[in-house]
Amino acid sequence: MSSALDTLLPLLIVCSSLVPGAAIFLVREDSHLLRTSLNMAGALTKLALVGVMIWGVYHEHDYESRISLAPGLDLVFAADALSVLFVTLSSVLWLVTTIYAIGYLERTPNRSRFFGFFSLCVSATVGIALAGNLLTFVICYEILTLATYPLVAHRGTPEATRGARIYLYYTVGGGALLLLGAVWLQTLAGPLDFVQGGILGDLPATLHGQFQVIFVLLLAGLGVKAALVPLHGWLPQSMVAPAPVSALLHAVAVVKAGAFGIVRVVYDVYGVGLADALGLLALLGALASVTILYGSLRALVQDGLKSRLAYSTVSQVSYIALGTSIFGPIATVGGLVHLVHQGIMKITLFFCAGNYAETLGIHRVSQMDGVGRRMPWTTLAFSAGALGMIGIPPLAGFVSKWYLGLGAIDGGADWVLAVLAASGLLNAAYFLPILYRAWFRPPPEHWPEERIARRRLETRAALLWPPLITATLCLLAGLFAAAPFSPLEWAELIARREYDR
Amino acid sequence: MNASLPLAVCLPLLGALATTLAPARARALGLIAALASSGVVLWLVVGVWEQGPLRASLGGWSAPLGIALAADGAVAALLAMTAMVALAISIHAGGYFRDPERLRQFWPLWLLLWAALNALFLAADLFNIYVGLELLGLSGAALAALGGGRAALTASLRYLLVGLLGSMTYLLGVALIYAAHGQLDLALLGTRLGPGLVDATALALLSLGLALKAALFPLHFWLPPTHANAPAPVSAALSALVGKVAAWLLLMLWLGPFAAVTQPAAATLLGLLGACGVIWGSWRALRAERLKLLAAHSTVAQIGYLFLFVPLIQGLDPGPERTALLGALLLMALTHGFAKAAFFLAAGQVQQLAGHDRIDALGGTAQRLPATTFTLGLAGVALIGLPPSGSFIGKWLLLEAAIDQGQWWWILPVLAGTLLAAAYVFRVLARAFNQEPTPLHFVTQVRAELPGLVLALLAVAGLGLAAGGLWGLLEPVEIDR
Amino acid sequence: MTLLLFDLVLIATLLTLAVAALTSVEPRRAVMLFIAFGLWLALVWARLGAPDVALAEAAIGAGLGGALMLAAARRAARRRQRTGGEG
Amino acid sequence: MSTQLLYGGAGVALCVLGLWAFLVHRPLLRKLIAINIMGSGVFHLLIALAERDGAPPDPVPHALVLTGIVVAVSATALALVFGRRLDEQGGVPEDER
Amino acid sequence: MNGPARLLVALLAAALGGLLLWVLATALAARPEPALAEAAFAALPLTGVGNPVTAVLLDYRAYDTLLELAVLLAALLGIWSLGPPAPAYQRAGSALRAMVAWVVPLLILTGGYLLWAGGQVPGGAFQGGALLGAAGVVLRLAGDPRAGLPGESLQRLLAVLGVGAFLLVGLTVLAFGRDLLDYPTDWSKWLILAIEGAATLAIGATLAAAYVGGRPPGEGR
Repeated sequence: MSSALDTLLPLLIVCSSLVPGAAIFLVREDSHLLRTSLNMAGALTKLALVGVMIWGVYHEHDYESRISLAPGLDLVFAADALSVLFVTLSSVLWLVTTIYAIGYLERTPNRSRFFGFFSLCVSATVGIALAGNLLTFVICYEILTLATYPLVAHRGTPEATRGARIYLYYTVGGGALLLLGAVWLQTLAGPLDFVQGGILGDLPATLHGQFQVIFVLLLAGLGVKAALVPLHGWLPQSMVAPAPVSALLHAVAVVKAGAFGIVRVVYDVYGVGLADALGLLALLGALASVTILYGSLRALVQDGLKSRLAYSTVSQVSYIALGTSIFGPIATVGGLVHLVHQGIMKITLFFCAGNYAETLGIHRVSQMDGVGRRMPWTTLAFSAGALGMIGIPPLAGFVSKWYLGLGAIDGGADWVLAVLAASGLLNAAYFLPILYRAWFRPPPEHWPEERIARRRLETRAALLWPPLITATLCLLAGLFAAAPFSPLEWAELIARREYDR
Repeated sequence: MNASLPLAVCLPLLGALATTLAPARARALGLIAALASSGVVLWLVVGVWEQGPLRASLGGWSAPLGIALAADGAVAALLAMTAMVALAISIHAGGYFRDPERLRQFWPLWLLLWAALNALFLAADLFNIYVGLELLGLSGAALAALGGGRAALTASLRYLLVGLLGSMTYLLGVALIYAAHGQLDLALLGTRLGPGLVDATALALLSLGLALKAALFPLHFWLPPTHANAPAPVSAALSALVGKVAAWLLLMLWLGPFAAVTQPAAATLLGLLGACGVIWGSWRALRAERLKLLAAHSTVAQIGYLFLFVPLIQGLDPGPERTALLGALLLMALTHGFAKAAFFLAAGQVQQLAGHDRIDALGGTAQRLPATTFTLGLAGVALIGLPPSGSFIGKWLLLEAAIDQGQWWWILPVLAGTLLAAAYVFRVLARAFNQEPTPLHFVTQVRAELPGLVLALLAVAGLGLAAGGLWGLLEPVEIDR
Repeated sequence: MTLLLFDLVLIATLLTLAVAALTSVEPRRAVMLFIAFGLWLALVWARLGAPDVALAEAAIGAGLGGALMLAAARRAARRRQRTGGEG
Repeated sequence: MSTQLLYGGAGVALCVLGLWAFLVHRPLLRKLIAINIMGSGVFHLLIALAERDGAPPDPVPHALVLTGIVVAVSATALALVFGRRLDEQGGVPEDER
Repeated sequence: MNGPARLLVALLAAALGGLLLWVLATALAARPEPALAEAAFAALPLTGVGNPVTAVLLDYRAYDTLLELAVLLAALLGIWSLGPPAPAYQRAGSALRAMVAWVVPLLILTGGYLLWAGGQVPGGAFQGGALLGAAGVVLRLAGDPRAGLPGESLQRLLAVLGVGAFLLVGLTVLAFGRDLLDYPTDWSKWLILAIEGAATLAIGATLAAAYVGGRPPGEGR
């Protein structure tokens, strides 16, 4: 492999969606074919490039693109095992979501604008994944905020405007805190390149007090996107966005960016040992546990399907933070693998929710009686996602929870088991009734608003295939968890590199 | 000797003469002059890049008897920004002024203004700055009145009078300096000035005059009505360039020749005024009902940011730390120049299409002009200071220096200003999402929309990602003339 | 001593004219006083050995500037008569 | 007391008088007279500085003042036309400050 | 502005005046010998003119004067952009007209003399130009609405003549590799005179046009 590729590959991966995205803005509103080609070309190119990167990183190849912005400030895109995990997740799910969005937005206005920002959003996510230092992370994190705002506001209805405004209040406020924390930390520790094992461990202990304050600032900034209680308020509000956007927000981009940031800060800036010693892991663990239980409880009482899923996200994403907060490699594996598993499960659920809404006008859980007979494939995919979320083997969610539980025992944090058990029960309590309704209740005379007639397929092909693909991924990730290059294997690779420094 | 320095002043002047003489061909001649002036500035920037700071004496007389022009890296960068913004305004104006008569009046005045801008950036002589300021003030006021309405006339007249007051105050400072030192050349004065009552009073008078023209809080009262009522291309020039040059001169005096005169307390006072400007301007922008008025108030805030740097740079000896901060200061100024010009040009488009610029009633228009709305959005990102704009990096370095030097209180205005800016920018952008029909094409009017879009892109992506080059330009020597 | 006295008289007259011009409410009177001030200033500058500037001040500052202001003062006076207010 | 200080002091006095009048008076014409007198004060100060007790006076301030006079009259002329135009548009230009 | 505020401004202005006087006294007490004056006199032979003020204005600091003429142009363009002039005065009576017939040529002649003499003795372009302008004012007062100025295109030419001559000379010497406005010594006197001549016409025309106070006839609709 040539060295030019080594310094270019991360940048190319970012640009593979950025350039088509910029071009899409200029595409005539009615040139569907050109727009779709640009979208697909970008998504496939990115996937191919990511494939090259996975192979390289597995063989301990170094990839780094570095641009100097100012003295002491470099924009760095680099690849390590952790970034590859996230970058792969987002590239694969982007491809699927793009297909879904093309089908979902058929014959609606303003598609060039939508897909332009959609691509920017993925570029920012990939930038977050590949960020090689805290500055780059902050930059991409803020761009992500900017790129998702138009997507949330896309529909232009008063509710959309309101949801987008609330989203913005939270994220810009959080961004300001993150910025402050990052700048402060940089004045103490110099350029904050992400290094496995952290970079603050060698600094004098007199700074530890400031490190604690900074951690709170950073956590507040990242917690907004990761929807940690009490910073989760925007997430249910932004449900007004079109379904592919919700899928993106909840599974791939925004909440994941927050969770990923927490992982980065704990492992590669502070170092898990120092974070533990300063009591920061305990803080994180407590917050995550509260969020998990709170989110599940709120989900229980939601009738709106998307709101229930939204609160479920609040709860599920904190598993990642929870895994991070337990000192020990096994819990780390559990948290990291959940980053992937939650993504594919939740995106399946949102695709299905979108299908119900788009095909039959179903928006509430109470309207779902018998929907499994009208839309069996969609409901099958939904069931796979929901059961995975509860943690039924052999689906993906089971693997995450298993490792989290093992890690908790290994790390001596037995109380986590109680949280896991309670959360699992709550998950079951809010998902199983849906499945029961969908499969076992009789369908109504009329669906609320049947928009897509039943022909050979239960709905448009572009809407049906994506959830089926991701549901299959849920199953495969669980079944073949031990196969090489599976998410679990990769998470173990990361944990190994993190702890066996 | 580098001919690009005097030519940077002479070519726009020549263009002004040509467009005065042949008003019927004003647009063609004006565009040629604009291109030529930009070309010369490019030559100048290349010269500074390769040889470091340039100095050209005029008339064959060296200082102290003669007048010199000087360009270091900072000046080169500002001149380049001026040229790019001015070129964009020149192209945009052709689409903006529907009345050929107005266009004929616009061109010579506009080129005179451009000449004044270049002259002031290059000036290395205290009295020469006075003449340049007058040229700037008169041509600026005349341009601002081209809107023709009563509000525009009233605002321009006030602008003219305030400008005159500022110049006279400045000139009084010059007289005191001449009384004490018998010199006018800045480089020579730099070696003579020192702490003491006379120099401090003179600096105070010079600063007062310049602060009036730069609209530094609390001397900003005249700016919003003037900028809000002028024709959009003129507002763009006034906000992005005219205020900037006065602020730059003030900062240059403080950090350059008068550095030995300034005390930390005075620098803190200047920073404090900047902080008040940031908060007050942002707050008023948030409350503004009209788009151009919002932009004008935001200019008050953006000028304020520049002065936050003074207390941080003042105590630093020359070295990498100082250069880094100086670059950050410049980056903020440049980004704001591009962004605010873009914002005003876009606001002008909206105003022309909608017939008004009331923010609550913008919705449909914004949706009908995707490129213009996009411009507003990008410029807004730069005004807020979100990445990847240049002002983000500027703010990062500013915050870093504030924490590093233990002057953490400067964090408050920066963060408050950022949040307020986000609020006022998104107050406008939120109107762009509605259910009105959309046009097929992204750009509807190439000549009127594209210049602003390019400027906004420069502010957001160009300066953000390619900011490293700026320090390359600054590297050899910093402000010293 | 006489020279100093001469200087003092020059300056006192100059300042008196300035104060008078600045405090006159009636526009035409104010402009007339301003012109007188300008001419006197030219005289003072001639005393200070600056004949070039004295000439310019008399011709441009007092002369043309005054003429421009007089035209405006005539309009202001007319308006004052119309409205009767301060103008 | 030197000639420079005597005349320079008069210049300062004129300046301050002009400044005061500029700040307190609202009518355009009075403001213009005020700013012109303020300018004359600065010019006067410069002329006084050029005085060199017997030696031929310093020509540089003289030239500066010449430049200043022309600039001042240009600005006055422009401001007066602004005022007239406002007049013609109805109302009193002095109602704004 | 109400009473207390006026008083406050007056007090502040008085305090400022006191401070400035003190500063001035301090500055003058420690004043260095003005180096510029000696340098200006020493270099006088190189300029080809005998009047040191003219030497400063058109040679040492010619660039200032160039910008100053640009200021004059900007003011005129601003005035023109504001619309047509106010109506002229009624035609003067015969006695006044007879006086005008005397005064105007006298003013023009004196202006010309001042320009010519300015090289050696007090006088020069500004003073000469001012007298030309004054002639225009007298003409307008006597009822000529155009103040003796020519038609639009010629007026535009006159307005730019000063800056134009400066730039022509300045850029020509620049093209020959010298500084801007660095006149060759042998030519210095004549180049200065030429620039001054052009500037005189421009100043005169501009001041007269400013007095007219509006765009020349024929422009616009």
